[in-house]
Amino acid sequence: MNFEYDETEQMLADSVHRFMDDTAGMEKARADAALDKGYSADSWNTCAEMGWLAAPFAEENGGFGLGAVGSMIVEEALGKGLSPLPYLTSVVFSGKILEQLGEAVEDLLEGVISGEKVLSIALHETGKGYGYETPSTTATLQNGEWVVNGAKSNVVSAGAADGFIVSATVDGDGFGLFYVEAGEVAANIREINLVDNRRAGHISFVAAKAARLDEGNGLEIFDNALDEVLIAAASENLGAMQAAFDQTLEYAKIRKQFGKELGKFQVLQHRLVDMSIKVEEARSIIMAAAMALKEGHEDAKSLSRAAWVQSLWSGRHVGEEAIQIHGGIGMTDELEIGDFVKRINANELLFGIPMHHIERYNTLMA
Amino acid sequence: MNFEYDETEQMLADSVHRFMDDTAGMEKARADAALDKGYSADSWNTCAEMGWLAAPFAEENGGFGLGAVGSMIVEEALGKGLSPLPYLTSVVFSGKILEQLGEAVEDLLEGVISGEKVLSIALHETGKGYGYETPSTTATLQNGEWVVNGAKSNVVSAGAADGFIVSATVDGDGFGLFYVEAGEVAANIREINLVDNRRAGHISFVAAKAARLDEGNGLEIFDNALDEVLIAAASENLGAMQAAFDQTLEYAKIRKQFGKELGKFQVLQHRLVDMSIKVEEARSIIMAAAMALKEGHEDAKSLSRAAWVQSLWSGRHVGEEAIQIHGGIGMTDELEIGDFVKRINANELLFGIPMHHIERYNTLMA
Amino acid sequence: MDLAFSPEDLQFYEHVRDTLAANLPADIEEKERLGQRLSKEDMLRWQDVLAANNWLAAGWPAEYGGPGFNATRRYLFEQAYGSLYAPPPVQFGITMVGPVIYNYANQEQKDRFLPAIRENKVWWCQGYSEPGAGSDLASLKTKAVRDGDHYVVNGQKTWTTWAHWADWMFCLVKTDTTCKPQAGISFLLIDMKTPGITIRPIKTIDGDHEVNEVFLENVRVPVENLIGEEGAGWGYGKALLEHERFIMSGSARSRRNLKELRKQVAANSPFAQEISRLEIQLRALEFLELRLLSTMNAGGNPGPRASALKIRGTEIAQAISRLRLEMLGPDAVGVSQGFMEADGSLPAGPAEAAMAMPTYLNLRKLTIWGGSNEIQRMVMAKATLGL
Amino acid sequence: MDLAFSPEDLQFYEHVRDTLAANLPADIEEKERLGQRLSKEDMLRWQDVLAANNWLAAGWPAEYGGPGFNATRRYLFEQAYGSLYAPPPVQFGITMVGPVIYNYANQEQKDRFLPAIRENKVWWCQGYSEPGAGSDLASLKTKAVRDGDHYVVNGQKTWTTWAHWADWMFCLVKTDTTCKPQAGISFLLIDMKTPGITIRPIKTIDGDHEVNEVFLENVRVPVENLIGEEGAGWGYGKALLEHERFIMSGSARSRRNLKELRKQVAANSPFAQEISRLEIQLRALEFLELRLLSTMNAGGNPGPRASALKIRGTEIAQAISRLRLEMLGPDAVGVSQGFMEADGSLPAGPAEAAMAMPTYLNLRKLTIWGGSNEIQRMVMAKATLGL
Repeated sequence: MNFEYDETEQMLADSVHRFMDDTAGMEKARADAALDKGYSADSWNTCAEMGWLAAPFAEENGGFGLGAVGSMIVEEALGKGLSPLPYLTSVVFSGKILEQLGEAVEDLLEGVISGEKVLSIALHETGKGYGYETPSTTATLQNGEWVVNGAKSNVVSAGAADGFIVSATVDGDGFGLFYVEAGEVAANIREINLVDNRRAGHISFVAAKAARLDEGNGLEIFDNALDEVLIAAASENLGAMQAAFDQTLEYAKIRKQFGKELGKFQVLQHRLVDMSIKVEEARSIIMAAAMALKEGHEDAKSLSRAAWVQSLWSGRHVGEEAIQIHGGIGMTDELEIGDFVKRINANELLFGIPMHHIERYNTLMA
Repeated sequence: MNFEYDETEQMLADSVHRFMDDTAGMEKARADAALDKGYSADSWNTCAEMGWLAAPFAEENGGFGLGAVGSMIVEEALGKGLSPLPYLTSVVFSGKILEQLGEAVEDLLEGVISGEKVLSIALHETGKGYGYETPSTTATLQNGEWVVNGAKSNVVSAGAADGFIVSATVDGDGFGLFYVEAGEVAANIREINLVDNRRAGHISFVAAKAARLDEGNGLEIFDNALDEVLIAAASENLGAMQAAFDQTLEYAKIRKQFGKELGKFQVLQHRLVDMSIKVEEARSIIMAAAMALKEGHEDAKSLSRAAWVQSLWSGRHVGEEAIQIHGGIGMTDELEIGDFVKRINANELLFGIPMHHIERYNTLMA
Repeated sequence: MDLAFSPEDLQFYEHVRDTLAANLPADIEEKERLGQRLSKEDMLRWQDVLAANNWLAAGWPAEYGGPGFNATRRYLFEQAYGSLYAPPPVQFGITMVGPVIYNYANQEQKDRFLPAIRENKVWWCQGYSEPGAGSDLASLKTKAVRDGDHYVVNGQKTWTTWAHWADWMFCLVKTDTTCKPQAGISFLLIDMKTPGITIRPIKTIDGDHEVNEVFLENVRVPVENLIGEEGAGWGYGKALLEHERFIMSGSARSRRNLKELRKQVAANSPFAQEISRLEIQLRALEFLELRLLSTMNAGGNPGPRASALKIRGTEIAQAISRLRLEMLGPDAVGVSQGFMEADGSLPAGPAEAAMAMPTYLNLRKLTIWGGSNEIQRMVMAKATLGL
Repeated sequence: MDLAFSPEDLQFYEHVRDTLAANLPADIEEKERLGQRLSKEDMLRWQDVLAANNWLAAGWPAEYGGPGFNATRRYLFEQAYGSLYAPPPVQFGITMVGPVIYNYANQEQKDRFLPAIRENKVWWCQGYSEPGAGSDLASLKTKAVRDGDHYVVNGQKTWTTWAHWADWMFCLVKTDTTCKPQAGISFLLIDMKTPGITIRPIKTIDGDHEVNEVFLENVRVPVENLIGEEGAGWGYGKALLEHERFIMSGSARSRRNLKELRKQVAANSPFAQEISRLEIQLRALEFLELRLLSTMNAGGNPGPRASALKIRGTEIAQAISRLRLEMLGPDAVGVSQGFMEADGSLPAGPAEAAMAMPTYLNLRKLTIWGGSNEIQRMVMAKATLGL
């Protein structure tokens, strides 16, 4: 039992945090969001060169073998830096699906790890909430080839992606996972802005040619990948809430009201303490979940959900308090506070509200 | 629209509060609980003589026509005085069931209003939570007479009651309400203490002779009576929480810690304000619910549940904070604080936790 | 005690609701329902409807040309109004500077300014807050120095809502820096076209531009624009803030929004539980509001207890906006509108959902402005609890 | 980073759990499971089991006869212990006065007092709190005046848990009233049989008698019972309180209690949602505890961050006791036990439920004692956040 980073983990953390400190933050994130891809290709190349994209994958798959601990470390820094880089969707979500599929998708996974290919996940459908298991999008065999029909919404970095992993209902066979090249749908992508300066797209699949990825076990593969996605996204939330808390504490020490620093008011002292506890609680359970998943503990699946839910509880509490304690200035786009809050909220909506995941947690614990 | 008491209401409130101030409170309540009946027969006689038992009933039934407003006024004072008098179960619960039944039970109702008869409600069954609608207790016709079999638990003031209104499942006919004379079960009552110095009993009904009260509409009659019971019990909670708050505020103004009064600490100021708001919210919705029920507003039923739930939210918050702000001394039997907390908690368990009533509220609002 | 309003009062409520509903332009209603932003023209168009019924300055006494509602009518007016998807009127003229003018200004000033407010002719903005003086007005720095028939004003105001659309600003300025901080403050009216005024937009986290910084550099304000006495502005300003507190619960809008949410779920949905929890809290708040109103009708003064309405009203409004987000789920994560299906149709989800997140973010302001909820608690601790 | 404990550590955990489970008397386990009160004899009997394994003074270094666990073993010991329905040992000897004695007493005092604590021979109680000095020790009033070979002690202590069962009391007393409040405090050990000691029971809201007032009237205490230096007691007392904080989360017992609740509901019950909510909070707390343990293992000092364990651990334990009440519903409203059915059998419900309410009431103390949660927050604000 050891919550301290080892040398490799520490090096990874140091390097990605340094990169974020140097090149990220609010101004950069906003500027990058306006670029063609919605993020900086240069930054992405650096991530690839530094090996950060390889961190969570097994060595036999060309990775560095850090598993969920690796993606957790990278994502915390990205959250702190408000980065719009497609790490969560391309590397963690897509990559972790591909890693379960073996040789058939070797090239794709290689592309993801090398950064040459950026993939995304086409999962959400308008009006369906978190009803992942039963997509309205369908996949059918036509002349021995799969075609996908349907509409997917809020596909992160859709405009920049080289391909999509698409969930679809297979005629008479339930949930399936499919790969669709970007070229198949290029004309049917409508790009939108997410609330947090990331870009996404709504995609219409009109008889889009597809390759089937799973062998009837798509839901299981999807759910396994989600284990790591939730921890990584929780860690992104953690990076954001830690920074929001740090900036609020700093502000409370400087800003005066009624002749004394905010931080001298007992009510705010108690509330800042509670914020700090919320951050520490989230950090602790996220670290534990990452280790549990990496080490294959039996409760990794429930811990992943628990870590995610705690990151939302903590993130919401810390974010709302950060704005409130800042007062008017916290409502403006001139500070990073609002951007942190938006990142955490966007992640919550993308990857599922507490109620949804607590229901799943219930069935895992029953 | 007028939340001020009229002359009659004010007189009722003044007289019952004065009586409580003079004769009730912690010491008296504890002494009374040790009496034979679990309450003071003298006090009950006074209640009858002063007409307080008649307050909630229609004039044509021998009452004063104040309806739920009347029982609300009386119960607030009883809550403040920690009184163990059986007003809630005999007058409000039993009386309001009887009042719906017309001439057949005229004498019984008269007995309740005059105070000559004390009734109670045999409702709870061990292990059934709030599954009121489907009693395990059964009622069957034997030679043209009804007999009741089953076990009822936590029947308030069971040892002092002259008779019981019993819920039972009628063979092939669902929920029914029955009247059983105390003599039928006298040997089968095991008295217990409730947590709040009231007494109750577990009763075994073994082929107990009974009179059927309803005509197949028992659940509706029961539910209608519950409308007023919940408001009256909420008002008892209100009396208790108001007193707990007042005493806490008083204590905060006097008690010094680290060289200054507790009430000078900003954290406690905010928390005392929040307590005061909780009390005001409960008071407001309870008054509104009582008026709505008295005046026959269409939303009286949902308002009754809402007022009850709010009284529990407010009562729990105020009670727990009252203990915490008092510190160690709040944990002792030397102050009334604990008794207020116990009264509110006992009412919650007897008449239903928030979750239960919110479910009902949902269906009422759907 | 009785809960029902008189038949006349209920008739009044229905009259207001029906009149407003009948005259509410469909495009404005739709924008309000979707939480979309209104243009200046939208707001003026709607306020013209209000003014045509003499309901713009709804809180004004008849003496100053208002409808002269009693407390009950005032309440019912707000309830009827709030039940519709009608934009709330801009407050700065009607509930902020207006009452200061009719309470403290001279006759000439009253004649000059009041009709224009009532009739939707002049857009006012507020010059209270300054950088470093948010809830704490005693530390104001903007100075006005007398120079003949004018004051020369220098300083900076901030959080000035719609300064960029405003015709006039009412302003607290220091006219005397030698005395106690509160004593040297005066209440000035400033024409926004006066040379020396610069407006810098402040973009807020919901992506909107409502508030501004206003820089005042040697702005010459005629002495006749001083309200009341020089140095007495602090008192006028405080009175104004207290005037506001009673109507700040926003319960009618919360009810409208919650009703909309309940329509979207089945009774056994876990969301229904959450809706009911909020609805019970909201009902308690509504009846607390009515109770204070009843106190006023009986000649009493609700006093600082009214702060509770602000505290709970804003908390509940925020919680509703949060619940709405959760109910919409991923559909609310994007901020661009109008995604088309392959066949060109507009799907039901996103357009409804597009403004849910900006609305949630925007409403964070509720607990900050109008006297932050922390300030409200301090007011109550002192004045209601005697701490 | 790794989450798993070493095989040796896991073996240790199992050894402790199995040994304790095998030696836990069935009657004591049953009382603990039902939340019933234990007699003095019950507690001594169980502590003899602990002492037989040298696990009573589980936190003591080997140097003073303790098991000398490292931080991990100490943690695992608590986890194994807390997973059982075994009563917690009385703390006053083993974690309060014991460490003060081995850190600050002279050799003679160590030899005299430490073995008896370790071996469950002497029952200690605490003489810290006084009326008017709860969390605020600086305002102590109990005085000790030197008279030859004795101190003569006069004053009053309160909240003294099990004073009526105790053999000895450790006591903070004022030996000098002329200096700063903190400076004149000394740490005295007092034999409870000394003449002049009167014990008055304090009945608590759960109907129990655990705490007492202790009146000291001309109590003559031999000078050799002074620990360390005269006037230095404040420092010893403070060190003692900080020593306590780390192990106060009570997470193992909360886990045990929550597990029991989950057994009683279906996965789709609304109660299951509430259980999961608490369980997720509890897991976060458990891992925070492990993280601070990991910091200690790496040579770091968790410092006042450990206050978070006390704050959250007590809040969660209280919430679990509350949820248990709601799940039991009306069955938990009575406090008398053993209701028989007509046929003489004992129904399943009430016996399980009888102590649920007293337990809920009793646990209100958790956020008050051991440094109230308000005090913990002030400690963290100062020491962790630098406010």
